[in-house]
Formats: sequence, C-alpha cells, structure tokens
Amino acid sequence: MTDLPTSSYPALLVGLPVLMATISLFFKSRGNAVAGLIGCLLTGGLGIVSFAEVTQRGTLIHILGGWKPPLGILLRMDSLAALFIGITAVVGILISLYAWWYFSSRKVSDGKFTLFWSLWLFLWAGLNGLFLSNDLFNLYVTIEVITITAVALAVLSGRTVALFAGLRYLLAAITGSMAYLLGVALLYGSTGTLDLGLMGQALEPGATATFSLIIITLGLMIKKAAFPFHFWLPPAHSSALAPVSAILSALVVKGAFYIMLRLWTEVFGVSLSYAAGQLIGFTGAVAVIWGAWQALLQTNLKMLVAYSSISQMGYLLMAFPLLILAPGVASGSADWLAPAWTGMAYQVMAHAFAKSSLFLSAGIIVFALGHDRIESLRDLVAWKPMTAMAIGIAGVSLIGLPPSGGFMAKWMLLKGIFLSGQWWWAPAVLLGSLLTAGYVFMLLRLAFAPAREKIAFRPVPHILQVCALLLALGSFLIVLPSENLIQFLGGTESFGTGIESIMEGGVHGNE
Amino acid sequence: METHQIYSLTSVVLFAIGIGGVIMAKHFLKKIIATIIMGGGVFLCFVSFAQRDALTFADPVPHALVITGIVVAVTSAAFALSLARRIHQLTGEKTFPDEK
Amino acid sequence: MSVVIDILMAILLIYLALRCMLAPELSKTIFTFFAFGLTLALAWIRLEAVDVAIAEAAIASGFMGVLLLDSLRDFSYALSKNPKNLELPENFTIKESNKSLLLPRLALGIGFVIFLLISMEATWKTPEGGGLTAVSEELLPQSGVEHPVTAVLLNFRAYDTWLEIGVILMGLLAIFAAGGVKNYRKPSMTAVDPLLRQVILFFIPVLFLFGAFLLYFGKTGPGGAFQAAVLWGSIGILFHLGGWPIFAMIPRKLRQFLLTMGLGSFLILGFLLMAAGGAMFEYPPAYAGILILIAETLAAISIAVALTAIYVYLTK
Amino acid sequence: MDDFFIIVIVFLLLNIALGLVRLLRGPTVADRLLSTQLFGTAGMAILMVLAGYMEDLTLLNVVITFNVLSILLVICLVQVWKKKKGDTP
Amino acid sequence: MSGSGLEKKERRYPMMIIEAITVILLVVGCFFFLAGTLGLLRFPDLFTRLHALTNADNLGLGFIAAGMALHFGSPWTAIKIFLIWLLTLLSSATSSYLIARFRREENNPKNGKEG
Repeated sequence: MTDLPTSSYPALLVGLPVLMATISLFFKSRGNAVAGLIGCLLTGGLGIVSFAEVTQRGTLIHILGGWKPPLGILLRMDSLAALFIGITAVVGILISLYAWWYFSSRKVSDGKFTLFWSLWLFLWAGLNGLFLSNDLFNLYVTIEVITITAVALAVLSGRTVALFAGLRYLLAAITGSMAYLLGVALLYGSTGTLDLGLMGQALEPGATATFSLIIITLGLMIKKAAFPFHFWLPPAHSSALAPVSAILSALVVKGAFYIMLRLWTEVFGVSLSYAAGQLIGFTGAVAVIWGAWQALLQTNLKMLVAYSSISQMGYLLMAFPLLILAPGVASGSADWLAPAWTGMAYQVMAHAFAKSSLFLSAGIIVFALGHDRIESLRDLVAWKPMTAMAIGIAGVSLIGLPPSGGFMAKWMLLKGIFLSGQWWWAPAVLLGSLLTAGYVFMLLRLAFAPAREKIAFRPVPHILQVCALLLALGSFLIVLPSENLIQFLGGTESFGTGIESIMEGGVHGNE
Repeated sequence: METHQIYSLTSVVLFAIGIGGVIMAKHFLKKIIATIIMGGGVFLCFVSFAQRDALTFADPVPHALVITGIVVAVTSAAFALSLARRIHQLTGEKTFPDEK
Repeated sequence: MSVVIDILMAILLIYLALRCMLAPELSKTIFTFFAFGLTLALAWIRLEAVDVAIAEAAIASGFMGVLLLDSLRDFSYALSKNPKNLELPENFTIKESNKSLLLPRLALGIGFVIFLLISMEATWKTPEGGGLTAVSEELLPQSGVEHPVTAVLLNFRAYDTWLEIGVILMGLLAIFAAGGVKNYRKPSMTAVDPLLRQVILFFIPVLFLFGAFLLYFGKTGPGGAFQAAVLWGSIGILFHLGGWPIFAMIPRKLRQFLLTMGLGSFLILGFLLMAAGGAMFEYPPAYAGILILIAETLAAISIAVALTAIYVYLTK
Repeated sequence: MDDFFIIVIVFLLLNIALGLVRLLRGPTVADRLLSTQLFGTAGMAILMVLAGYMEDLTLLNVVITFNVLSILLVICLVQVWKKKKGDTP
Repeated sequence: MSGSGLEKKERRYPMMIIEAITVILLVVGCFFFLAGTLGLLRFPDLFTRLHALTNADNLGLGFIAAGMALHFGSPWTAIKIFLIWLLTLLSSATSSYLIARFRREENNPKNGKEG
C-alpha cells in the first residue's frame, strides 16, 4: 500500500483546522469569530480540493514521519475517505456560515459562544483525522478528540438539560471508546500491528478475534447510538444550539459508523459470520422502526429530528448483512453488493444534508419563537416560506421520495435486498419510510394549516434560511452526478484493499 | 502461569468491574471513577502483551500508546468532573434524575 | 516464585476496584481509588513499564487525585444556597422505577459473568503476534534518542502525541465550555499556615528540578515530556494551594501563548518539515535528537500550564 | 537473595492489605488519608526492593514521584477541605 | 527465583557479610512496617495512629533503604537513596503535622453519603 502516490493533502486536512483553531484562540469575541470563519472556509475549501484531487489521482497517502507501517502511522485518502471528507466540507461550510449569522445576530453578552469556533475547528480536524486514519490506535485518539469537542459543543448552550445530556453523552462515549480500545489491545496482542491493512492480513480466526469483533462493535454502537444504546442521543442533540445540533447529527455520529465500516470490511473479514451480519442488520431494522415511531410521538421539533436521526442511522446498519455472504454463496454471483454499497454511501450523504437542514430550520424556528413546540409550526409557509420549504424538501429526502438522495439510498438498498434474496429486510425499509412520511407530513400539515392566533416572532436574518434551504437542496443535488459518484465509489483502482474485495466478492464469513 | 498472563486476566476483570460501575453506580463521581478503572484495565491488557513480546527490552509501542491513553482518559475524566460539578452547583443533583 | 507477588497484586487490584465501586460512602470510594492507582503503578513496574508507572502515579493518581479530592469536598457539603429547580422540557419523563428488580438484576449478573468468562477466554487464548519490539529495536538508532518509548512517542508515532497534546488543550476548552467563561478565582491570602507555605516553597524547586531531570532523562531512560509536565503542573497547583494565584497573575496573552505553544510549535515544525519536502514530522536524522528535545520541552511547558489551568478552573 | 527479596515484597504487600482495613473503616477522611500514606510509604519500600530484585535503578525515579505526589495530596486535602466555612456539613 | 545456589557458594567472604547485613536490615524494616500497620489498626484515635504510623513507617523505610543501598553497593546510588529517604522524612513529617492540624480544626466534614 505504501507505493501509492503520496501527497501532503491528508496532513494538511488535519493540520490546517488545528492551526486555525489555535490562532482563533488568541482573539477575543469578534476577531475570534472572523478567524474561526476563515478557518472553516479554508478547511472546507481544502476538503473540496482534496476530494477533487482524489477523483483525479486515485488514492493518496501520507506517511507520517517517514516511518512506514507497522511502526509508523499512515494517512490514507481513498475514495470512501474522500467522500466523507467532501460531505463534511460542504455541510461544514454551510453550517459555519449559518453559525456566523446565528451568533452575530444573537448579541450574546457573555463570551462563551466564542468557544464555538475553536471547538468546531478542532472537531473538524478530528473528523478529517478519523476519515484519513489507517491506524487503530490513532482512530481511538481521533474519536476521543471528536467526543470531547462534541460534548463541549453540546453543553455550550449552558442549559441544565444540556449539561445532564452532555454528561450522559460523555460517559456513554468514554465507555464506548474504552470498549473499542480493549478490542484494539487484544488485536494488537494477536497480530502485532496496528495498521488496518496489515492487521487484516495477519488476523487469524479464533476466540480473540471474535471477542474483539464483538467488543469493538459494541463500543462503536454505543458511540453511534445504534438501537439498544441510543439513550443518550435525543437529549444531547435536541438540547444543543442549532448549529451544534446540526454538526452532531449530520457529521459526528458518522465518525463511529465510519470506523465500524472500515473495521468490518478491512480487518474482521475472517471472523465475521453470516449470523453477525444478520444481528447487526436486525438492530438496524429495529432502530429504523422504533426511532421513527418515537419521532412520531414527540411534541418538540428538535426531539423529533433527533429521534429521526436514530431511525435514519439504522438504515446504514441494514446494509451490513448484505455485504456478508452466506456460506456457500459463490462470490461471483453476488451482484447485490454494488447496489447495497452505493445505497449506504447515498444514505450517508442524504442524511448528512437533510438532517443538518432540519436542525438548522428548527434553529430558525427557535430563534423566531423562543421555543420549538411542534404546534407552533402552524402557518409556517406564510411567515417563513423558505424555512417551510427547507423542512419540506429535507423531509422528502428523509422519506425517500424520488428524485431525492434519500430515494436513491433506499432504492439501492431495496435493490440489494431483493437481489440477495434477504427479503425480510424489505418490510423494515418500507415501514420506516412510511413512519418517516408520517412525521414529515405531520410537520407539513401544520405548516400549511392556518394559524389560530397571530404569532409574534423575532425577525430572522435571511441568510440563515438560505443556508438551511441550500442544505436541503443539497440532498437532492447529490442525485445529479449519481453516475459519476457510483463509478467513483466503485472504481477499483481508487479503493482500499477491503472495500475492493467487497466489490469483487463480499466479505466471507468463516464457514 | 506467567506474569503477563496473570495481568492480562486481571485486566479484563478490571474492565468488567469498570463497565459494571458505569452502568450500576449512581453517583456521578463513582461513574467517572468507574471509567478510569475501565481504562486501567484496558491499559493493563496492552502492557501485559508488551511484556510478553519483550526481547532485549519490552515492546515500546504499547507503552507509548498507554501513556497517550492515560492522558486522554484523564482529560476526558476531568471534563466529566467539570460537567458533574457544574450540574451539582446548578441543581444540587448528584445523580441522573431517572436513576435515583 | 515471583508469581506470588503478581498474584497478590492482581488480587489486591481486583479487590480494590470492587471495593471502590461497591463502597457506600463517597470518601471511601475515592480513597480506595487512590490505593488502586498506587497498586496499578506497582503493577506497571512488575510489567517492566517504568514510563507508564511514572505517568500513572503522576497523572492518574496525583493530578486526578487532587481533582477528585476537591470534587469530593464539593459533593460532601450540602449547598448553602437553595439550588435551582430542574429545568426539564415537558416531555422529559422520568422513568418509573421498576418494582420487581430481581429478574433484571439476575439477568444483568448472569450477563456480567458470561461477559467475564468470554473475555477471559479471549485474553487467555490471544495468539502471540510478536509485537513491534524487533522493528523498533532495528530502527531505534535512526530515531535520535536512545530510549525506545521516547522514540515511539516523539518520533515513530509523533502524530499521536501531537494529537494528544491537542486533546489536553481541548479538554481545557471543554471545561471552559461547561462552566462558562468567568474570571479566575482569587484565592484567599489568609488562612494559609506559615509552615505549609515553607513546605510548599521547599517542594516547588524539588518538583521543578525533578521534572527537568525526567524530561532530559527521557532521552536515555524512562521519563519524558508528559511525566515532566505533570510534575511542573503540580508546581502551579501547589502555588495555588499556598495562596499565590500564579495562573491569574500571568497576563492573558502570555497565558494563551503558553497554552498553545506545545501544540502550535509541534504543528509548525511539522509544516516546515513538509515544506522542506519530507512528510509531516519527518525529522532529518542528524537533527532528530535536538528537535525532539525542543518539541518535548515546549510541549511539557504547555501541558503543565494546561493542567494548572484545568485545576484552577475546575476548583473555582 | 532474590527469594528473600520476594518474601520481603510479599510481606510488605500483605502489610498494605492490612492497612486497607483502616481505609475502609474510616471513620474520618483524615484516617483514610493516613491509610493512603501507609500505602505510599510501603509502596516506596516495595519499589526499592523491586529495584534490587529486577536490577533496574530507574525505579528510584518512580519512588521520588510517589513521594512528591503523596505530599501534594495531603496539602490539597488540608487546604481545600478547610475553606468556605459558611457551608453546613 | 533464579537458581544461583552455586554462584552464591563461590562468592567471597565479605560479600556474604554484606548480604547478611542487608537481610537483617530488611527484616528490621519489615518489622517496623508491621508495627506501624498494627498501630494504624489498633490505636483508638487519629493522633495516636498518626504517631505510630509516621514514626514506624519512616524508620522501616529507612532500614529498607539502607539495606538496599548496601545491596547496590555503588556510592552514587547510596547517596540517591539517602536523599530519597530524607525527602520522605520531610514530607511525612509535614504531612503528619498538617493532618493533625487539619483534625484539630472544628469544621471537619462528615463523610458524604452517596445519594
């Protein structure tokens, strides 16, 4: 792997946000925000440029310190990493612009919100580092960077509820990362390397490999709020400030999912079994239905959106059983792998755009009204047509109606499900969409309903609504280059070893 | 029984005690201490493998990882402490409201 | 024969951890935890991990111990003022406690035992991967230092270490975020025992010299930036305990500079090396030793200031 | 000689375990702190003997670390716990 | 542990004396430690416990340090060990003073019950 083209983009993607965050620490309120915004724009621009670079040159690597693995750490930017970094860049830029106007129009006297910019830049550095990392321990460090900054951002609002939720989030996240680290310790003991690729080659099936698979998966499921461990997510995400909620739900939860995807496809090939895939898929299916059902019952808009996150993240897990071949299935005949894979990628993109748009819209409503009771959405189309439009468009993408990105995701997933013959996942996908349609149309019905009394609201800067709307439109625009994207994701030369093997013939369970 | 075997067995027991503590304990401080005990278990696991793989000196990579890990774990624990104390200061609560 | 020590130590560790979690009184938990930390430090020694032992004793027992003692005091006293009511959203329902707790507890206990057995089997059966000892031994001469752990920390895996320095800074920012930015507390200048002041004044140079020794000794033996940083950080803590608000005395700009110095200098060094055509943190072999020492010293000062700041801010 | 060192270490460890009784019984914070002091001193003794047994003189640095940090804990306890007299215990 | 019985027999006479002294010093040190622990357990109140523990333990540590210094045989190490012992004496003397003072002050906190 070390003979791939080297580039300094991967190192810059981590270093630049840290540098800008450090610089912004030196300034007080206004200067801090300016430095922070410039840092965000630069980081986002760099992310987009490096994405373009990967589409041109294929996988890029950066050998830190010049020490090759197993001793050193390798940063690797393959098409999957580039995709995640690209999404983070686009969504991050729009959220940063939103945050700029959100904070500057708030006229908050205490300087607490100045911390937002440095923490957000550190978080961004952590995310980029996570997507680029090719080393199990480095993944732990980056995920801790993300945890600390994410919880700090979540408690920035200073409300008691946010503090409780933040502490619970932090404790759950520390537990999750410690469980992950125990698995890493066992894997290191049994293979003598921390590099993903080398470990995938060296790992032998056995009790240790199976146990580390279980403990790492459990730890990461806590961190990504998968079904039995979702308890911390709704309060933490709903009690944060609007831009923070958007960051947390659109980007942060994807981090743990990304590690899980990497490990399952590149390291645990030997110790995976058909049953493991089915189990993960089952928790995903339960999360889809249960999360959507809970969302339907909520009375607060941000709680609803937070529960919807649990539901939408469940879809990502439902692609796992499709990627693991049952014993006896010839790898050549597994034509459902590509659709399942692209469905997963589309779900990641669509959810990042739609969910951040929804949280930003919720933020606009809180901004205007001071609260976010769903009842108060009445007559939204009249007084905030753009926000209503954003909610509508993002909602349509969440449901999966054509021609949205969500539709692509669910369509590809269903295609994979039917091609593989694992038809029992299809009802969950459809029921999830139906329930999602339930809560989205509940919101839209209220938005079109006439108001009972005249609503007093604060004026909201136009640009906030534009940002939310752009993000919502983004969840549709990702469909346009679908051909190129699928080709990019499937282009074998730009793939890492594990994902390449998936495209060729899936991960084999030990038979 | 070799030294490293004793300690690697101890490490998972400590990890399990820590997990149990995080779930079962009610007081914030206890939960935070439980996470540190859990971390101690994980680090013990790393270092016991380092001693097993010793040649002229013990494997230095796990030692370095553990030093990094201890610092990271202590930083998160300090942050958790600050949250817990802030909550206590604002509300007088010592536990999560649904765990009394 | 030496196995007896290890078995005894293992039993002590497990007993202390259990006691720590099961103790009904909070002060018992915390003091048992100190004992646990010291025993763990002895366990590191038995596993030939002297660096880790120093780090554990210094950071996990010393620094964390100070924070925990302070928090214990906070949680032990009843608040004199009336606490505010919980501000809960309407739908934040408090779950009703289950009346029949026996069955879930039994299930939890069984699950716990099963988990324990599986994990013990997994560790017992861990195949010998061989580790990275041989590779690091081979590359050690090129790293610029003679102590393998320092070589791994500051050269082979310098990226991790750099991120870790960042984590400490982020932890400090996170503590700011949790508490809101206010003024640093001004410790009362009364109520300090004169003898205590003399003791503190005696121990501060001891700490400083010993920290510097560890920092420099890290090139050849156990020690290094983090251990030194904690010792230097405890200088700041001692100053505060003795009634000298040293942290608040430093001007704001200088404080910020000191805090970000470690992270920033490491990063700029990395960028410069990258601009020179190498990879990030790729030291030229001839200058590796001196570059590592400079980076370590700056990082140690930065971490020491950050730890002092964490203490000062947490205990306000 | 090595066997003798082991006996000494085991003896000191048992000593520590005995001292735990005071830690658990209390009754005040100061009593518990005394027990940790015993832990620290006996731990230092164990470290010194271990330095002989494992033939590693760098362990003496750990002894100094133990020492300076135990005094830090005591000063912290004494200083922190006596402030704010307005609070009701 | 390592079976070096043969080597031991071949060692010269003074070495044996030094070893014997080391053994004696360590045994005496252990005895003091035991006395300190028993005092910590059996004595009725904090001040007597403090007295027993600090005196006995520091003596015990001193004997063990002396024994180990003899064992290592190098003067520099002996000086280092002696300095460590001095530092310990100082810190334990101050800590016992501080703890005693702390106890004498009226406003002693009670143990915080978990709740």
